[in-house]
Amino acid sequence: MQNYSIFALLRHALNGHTTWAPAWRSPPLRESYDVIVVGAGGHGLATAYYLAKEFGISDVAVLERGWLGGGNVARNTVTVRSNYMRDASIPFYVKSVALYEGLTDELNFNMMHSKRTMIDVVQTFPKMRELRRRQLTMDIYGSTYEQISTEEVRRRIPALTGGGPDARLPVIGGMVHTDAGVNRHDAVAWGYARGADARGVELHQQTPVTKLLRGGDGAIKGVETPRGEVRARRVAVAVSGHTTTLTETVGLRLPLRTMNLTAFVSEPVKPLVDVVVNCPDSGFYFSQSDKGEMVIGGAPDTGQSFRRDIKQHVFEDTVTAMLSLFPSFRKLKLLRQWGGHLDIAPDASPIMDETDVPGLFVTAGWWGGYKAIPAGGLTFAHLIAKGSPHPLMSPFTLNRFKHLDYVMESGTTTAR
Amino acid sequence: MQDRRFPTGGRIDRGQPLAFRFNGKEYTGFSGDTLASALLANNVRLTARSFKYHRPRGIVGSGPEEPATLVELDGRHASANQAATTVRLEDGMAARSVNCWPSPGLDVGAVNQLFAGLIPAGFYYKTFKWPGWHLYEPTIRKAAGLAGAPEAPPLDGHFEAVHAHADVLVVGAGPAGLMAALVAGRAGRRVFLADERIEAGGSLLDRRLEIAGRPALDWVAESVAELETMPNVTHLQDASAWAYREHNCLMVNERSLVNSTVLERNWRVRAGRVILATGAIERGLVFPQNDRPGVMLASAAQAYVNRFAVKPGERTVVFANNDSAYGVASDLRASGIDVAAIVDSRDVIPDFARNFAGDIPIRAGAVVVGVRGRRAVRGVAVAERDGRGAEKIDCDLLLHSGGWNPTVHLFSQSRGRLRYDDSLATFVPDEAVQACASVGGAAGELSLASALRTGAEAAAKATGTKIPDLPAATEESYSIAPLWHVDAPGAKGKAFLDIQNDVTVDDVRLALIEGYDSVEHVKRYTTGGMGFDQGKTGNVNIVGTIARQKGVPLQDVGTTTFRPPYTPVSFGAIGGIREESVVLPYRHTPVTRWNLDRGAFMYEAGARWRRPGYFPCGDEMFQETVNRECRAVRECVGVYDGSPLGKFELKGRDVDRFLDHIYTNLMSTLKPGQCRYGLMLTEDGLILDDGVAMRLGEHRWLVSTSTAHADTVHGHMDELLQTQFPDWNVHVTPVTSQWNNATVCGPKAREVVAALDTDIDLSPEELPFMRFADGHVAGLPARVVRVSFTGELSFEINVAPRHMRDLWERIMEAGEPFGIEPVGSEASHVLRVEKGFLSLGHEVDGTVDAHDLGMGWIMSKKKGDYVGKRSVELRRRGNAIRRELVGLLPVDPNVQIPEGAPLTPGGETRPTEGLVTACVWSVVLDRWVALALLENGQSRHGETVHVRLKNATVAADVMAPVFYDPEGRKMRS
Amino acid sequence: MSYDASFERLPISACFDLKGAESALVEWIGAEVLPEFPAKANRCCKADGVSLDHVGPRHWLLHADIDREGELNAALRPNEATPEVSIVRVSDTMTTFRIAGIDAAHVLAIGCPLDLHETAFPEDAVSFTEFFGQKALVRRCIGGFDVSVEQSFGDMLEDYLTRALR
Amino acid sequence: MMLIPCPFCGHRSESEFAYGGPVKPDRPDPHTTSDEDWVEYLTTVPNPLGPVQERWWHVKGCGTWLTIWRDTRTHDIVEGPGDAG
Repeated sequence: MQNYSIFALLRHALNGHTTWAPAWRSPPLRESYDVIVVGAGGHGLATAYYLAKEFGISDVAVLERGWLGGGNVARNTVTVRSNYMRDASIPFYVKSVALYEGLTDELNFNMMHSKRTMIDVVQTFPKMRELRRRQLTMDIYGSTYEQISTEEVRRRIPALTGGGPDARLPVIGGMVHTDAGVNRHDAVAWGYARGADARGVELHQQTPVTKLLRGGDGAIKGVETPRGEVRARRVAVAVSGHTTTLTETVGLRLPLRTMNLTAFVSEPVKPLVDVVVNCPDSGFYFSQSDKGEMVIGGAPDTGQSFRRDIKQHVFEDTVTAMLSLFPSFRKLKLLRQWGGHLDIAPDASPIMDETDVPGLFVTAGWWGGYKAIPAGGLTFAHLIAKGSPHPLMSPFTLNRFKHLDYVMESGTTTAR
Repeated sequence: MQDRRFPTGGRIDRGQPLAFRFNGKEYTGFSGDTLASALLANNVRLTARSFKYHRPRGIVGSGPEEPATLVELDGRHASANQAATTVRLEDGMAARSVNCWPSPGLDVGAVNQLFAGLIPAGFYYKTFKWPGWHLYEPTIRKAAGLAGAPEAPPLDGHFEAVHAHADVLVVGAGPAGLMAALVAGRAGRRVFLADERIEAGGSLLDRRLEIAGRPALDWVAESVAELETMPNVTHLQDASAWAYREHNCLMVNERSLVNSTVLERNWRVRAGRVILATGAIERGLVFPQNDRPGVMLASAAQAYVNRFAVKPGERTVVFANNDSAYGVASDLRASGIDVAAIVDSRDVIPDFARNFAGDIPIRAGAVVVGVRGRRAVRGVAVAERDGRGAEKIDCDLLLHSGGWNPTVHLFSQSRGRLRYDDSLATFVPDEAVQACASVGGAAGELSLASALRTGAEAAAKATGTKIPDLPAATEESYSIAPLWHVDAPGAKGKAFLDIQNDVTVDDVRLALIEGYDSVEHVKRYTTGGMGFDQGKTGNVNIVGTIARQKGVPLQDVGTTTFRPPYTPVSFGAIGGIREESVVLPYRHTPVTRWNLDRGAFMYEAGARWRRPGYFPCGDEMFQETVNRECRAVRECVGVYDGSPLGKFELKGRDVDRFLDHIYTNLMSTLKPGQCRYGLMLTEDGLILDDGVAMRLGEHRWLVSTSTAHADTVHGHMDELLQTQFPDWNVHVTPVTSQWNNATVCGPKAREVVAALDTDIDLSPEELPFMRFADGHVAGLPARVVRVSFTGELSFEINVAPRHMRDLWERIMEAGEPFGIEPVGSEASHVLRVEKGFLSLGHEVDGTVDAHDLGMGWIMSKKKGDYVGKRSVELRRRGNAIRRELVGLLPVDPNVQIPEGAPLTPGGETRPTEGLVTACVWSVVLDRWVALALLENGQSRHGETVHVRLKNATVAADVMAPVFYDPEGRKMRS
Repeated sequence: MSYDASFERLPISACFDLKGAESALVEWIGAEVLPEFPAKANRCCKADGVSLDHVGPRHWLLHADIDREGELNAALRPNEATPEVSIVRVSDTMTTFRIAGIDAAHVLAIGCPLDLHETAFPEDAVSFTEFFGQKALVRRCIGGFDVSVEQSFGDMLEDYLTRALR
Repeated sequence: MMLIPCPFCGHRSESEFAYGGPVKPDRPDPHTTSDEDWVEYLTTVPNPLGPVQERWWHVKGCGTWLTIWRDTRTHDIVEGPGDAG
């Protein structure tokens, strides 16, 4: 793998950067592999990388319908954090954050990981109670969460001039999550792709999987693509949003619905906010990218959707909530908006398991799966390699639905 | 001194001079100017610095496509980035170039140019890794970003968002759009016409064309006047359609409204049919130093000359690969600008074009291989495409035209597919998928005659009328031979594809070399097309360059996705009037005013109700206040406003079986006058709500719900009745706001209610616990209900809201001698915790069921089926360990446990075995008491468990979850 | 103020919620008490100060001045009504704002997604829709519109209208 | 913002409605159905890349619970409650 460094840049500058090696090869598609990973998004690429690196399985083909890194990894709000509520979830995300922090060195690719902390701006007492619950449970697993006063919140987020004592929902304090950060989403996809490729994994773009194939024994035997049939005894599906579309080709139904989650960015402006700002009571969050854009996320559209747009009324709710706390943003301009598909389980927690079809593995139901990419890839690779769930993901198998033992991160009966 | 302004002509008003500042210097322009035209009139050539290399830049375009000159406005017009070409000049305006310091003339950031070789596309992925990104990030952040962020909301005026409905929405008031609006308007349809420019006319404003043998602008004026007379037509200028949503809903952002306090208005237009007459945008040519100040789009120069009477240069060279530039050349020459040469990359030039050129020397088959002058164009180097016949031509203005791109943004947002058209060498709309039609330039119909024709045809089709006779228009023809970038021998130096983000042909080459070879990869790796202008002039050249490098057709490369907005729109306009207090709904009861007067601390308490948390007296601390309110209820009497509780009247033959189906316990056995506490589950066995049902009559019931879940329960009941039991005879009527109530509770409650004088017998015999009676209280028609959420003797007095404030004040009067206190949510919380009463917000968190809460008795065994029964049984057959509700007594009675604190074995750093759901100071027990969910808690009474805090553990004894009057004598008294 | 429109909060009026089959209601109440039933959805019929709004399937609202409440209550006998029909006094549940003036329609459009153009929403039209995010009953009045929202949202709506008209 | 066809009110803005979720098969008899089928009924809904049958509640309008077929790729309503027959 070609080393990336300032010296490499200097060297290549001499000949006008015309001799850089490709970040990944484009080998011919073979007829069979040990493992097929469907989907070259963040989770698929990370899974392939860890299969090769941690488990020595490099006879792997990653099949991508479009261009690699074009899944949700290309269209999310890049927030990495571990402030979850339940024992089942926290350690997994703690692990994921840790892996993210080492990723630039591990992959020799600058993720621009910026551990800039997240501040929750709290506006109701029930929310403050819930966050305190998280805080004390997170502490058991070494994830940091500190309560701060309203004054401190405003000191650290000067642009937060709304939410005063007379506001509809006054700011009553905040929580600081110092482990949180943001990074460059394309770099995550390209870094894992380059790393996997260097370890022998084959990346095949423009290779949509149209059908999963079962053998006579009922076990998985491969996939069908317009470029021909590709065989493997282990097929791992990491296609957020389209999981059921694929599994239904082998008659397998999963408890998943596909939703459209939207995000938007403002015009680029000079640095104004240097933390990730999350306002759970108002229903939005944002951070300022290194380019200067405010990267803003809000609520998902209602209803199942494979359409990557935004619902105007949902969008307006997010915007007005933001303006109520950040009134100076009224003159700030919307530059671009988009959506992404995610599939969500009845309890809004992820599903990672080998299915009833032997050899067919799924990782799905990731709500905010970007932060889960490294640990998600590592644990999925573990499942594929060992055939048994990684301890960090054992609460999230399909088994839990047999007795309706939901893992409710949302923490309420009605938020579904 | 506007020394570049022609003495006559143009669409500006020389009678209205406007003074403005740019980068600290004073200038004047005229009404009708944009900031860009005024700057050019004042011969300001160097107006900006580029994003990455900080190269000197000038004005390139004349509209929203402007890639180079972004400004920041100060003072009254304060806003962040704006393209100078879209800023309508106003008197006293102050503008600054973005992203350069101290000025575009002397810009410190320009040092980047020295390292240009080191920082190709994606360089940051390869470096800044050691020792850590955090060392470099702050500097890079400062360098990035463009304008400064607005520091305050606009002082005067406000924003507005509004709904609109139209039979036909026409976007764009150029020739095609005006013609479409006329046809649809004359047909009597409701027409909504929106155009992004300050005045109507579109490209006609920039050019010298004729309609019906007269100047085209006469026709524009007449058309606008006619539309003016039509009451069924709404015509907006300076209004951009920025989003095309599903079901023909478009967003239109209206700016600079006259004599209104509204700064900007966002129209949500729902249209029967949409006609997209958004015109076309000229793309540049890609050649070395094509970013120098004085290198300008041909169409822009034409606009400055004709529309603004501005002379963009003295001596110009025109570089083109298509015919349209010839008309520009002839206009410029007619204005006395010396056109040194037309350099056309095509070998064969159509006569149509040649006629325009007249005696202007034409170099066919030639290209511009370089530009002289760093801060202003001083000349160009020209050569044949194969590099032969090189010559230098002096000039101070280089115009270029790479062809025309239909403005397909909205069409593409509507999900319409694009098709690459070889004859036009660009992407044009293919089949429409929503009820819309593209006309004129937006459809690739680049001649005036075809614009008028297609506009009329689309409108006629939309309105089912016949196409009118069309006026004759200037003859035009258009042909082009694509030239994606100049690579003639001798062409050296940076050739820009995206001028704003400093993306060059070499950057795209590098991306492809490294394997980033899909159009999306190239965009992301080079950031091409990701600037403020979203690549309006450059994107197709990028696609062309990729196609050329990879040797595939442009159709196969495709475009990146067009996303809203078409042009940036301020968040304020999107939000409209929703701000501050009204950003979220809020609800009041007739007592809210009284609470506020009494100095109550109010907060959101579910379902948008603003409720009193507590009623501080004097300089009491919070806990003192709550204790006082609790003591009142436990020792004498208190009253609270229970109005927000959800209430529904159910009527019909099948109400009994319906209630038995939605409640876990048996309701149908109730007699009129009785009420019963009940629990509702979701079908998957989770707790949905709890409340009280009363039988008013044989077929009439009143069902009350928790405040927070009133709407949820309403939906739940309606859905079951309309979808599962359509033939059941049950009518549901929400009466939450027909019945308010004041609940008098405490040992002295009966005396207080009696003192109000009532015709209802309050004796425990006549009106025992869980009964109600209708009658009068304090002379007001009322229903008195014996329920208790505090564990004390309680009378819930229900009246119509019109009487509520009256009742409340009478209660406070009558209660005064008994020491009555108004009770807020905080005290109510304490009182219910002391009794171990369920609070959905605390004890129910999506996993517990009634058995866990020690309420197994409420899960009827008599009933074969009810919502959630099967799921609860199924879940309990699983082997998951249950977390059950228990009471906790901190071993040290004076230690408070934070609500939500985890219980771990021995308080060690281990997975939790439960959590504290509530912890309150009990005035009756004079200690802290808590409720908790604990693994197998019901069998662990008497055990000591440990709460794990960050730096401490709290030992607590486990007991049954009731601390006060376990037999419930008091509330039954 | 940028709009030629004003609003006022009207005193409460008598209102009864009627549900069930039209025939059953007529049978119970007696034709003489009620105006005739509107033939179409979201239309109303008026007769001597009483208006009957067809606001939902097998669902009507009966309106009159508040001083008629007792008399109507006596005629409708909600509590004794046959099981097939539901009659509930709901006079207090909604609070009504009268928005009048040349720009009244525009002010409505700020908060209401419904097409209120006379071709789409004629003189006798009445409908539940959305106003500033809340469920609202909209009808025409002289020179403008009457908008009724759930009573507890009254103060909020006043807040909104004040902003809309500033 | 979609335009949803309400059988009583006609086409109305999506913001007047509350989403009611995809239409499930009829509720199985809890006494006779197997655990597996019961769980499937509760947790697993059709999730097609294309038309899905779903319910909307006209909560801010006439209160009707209606059923439509909506294409999840486009939001086009391919079959309204009226056409359902």
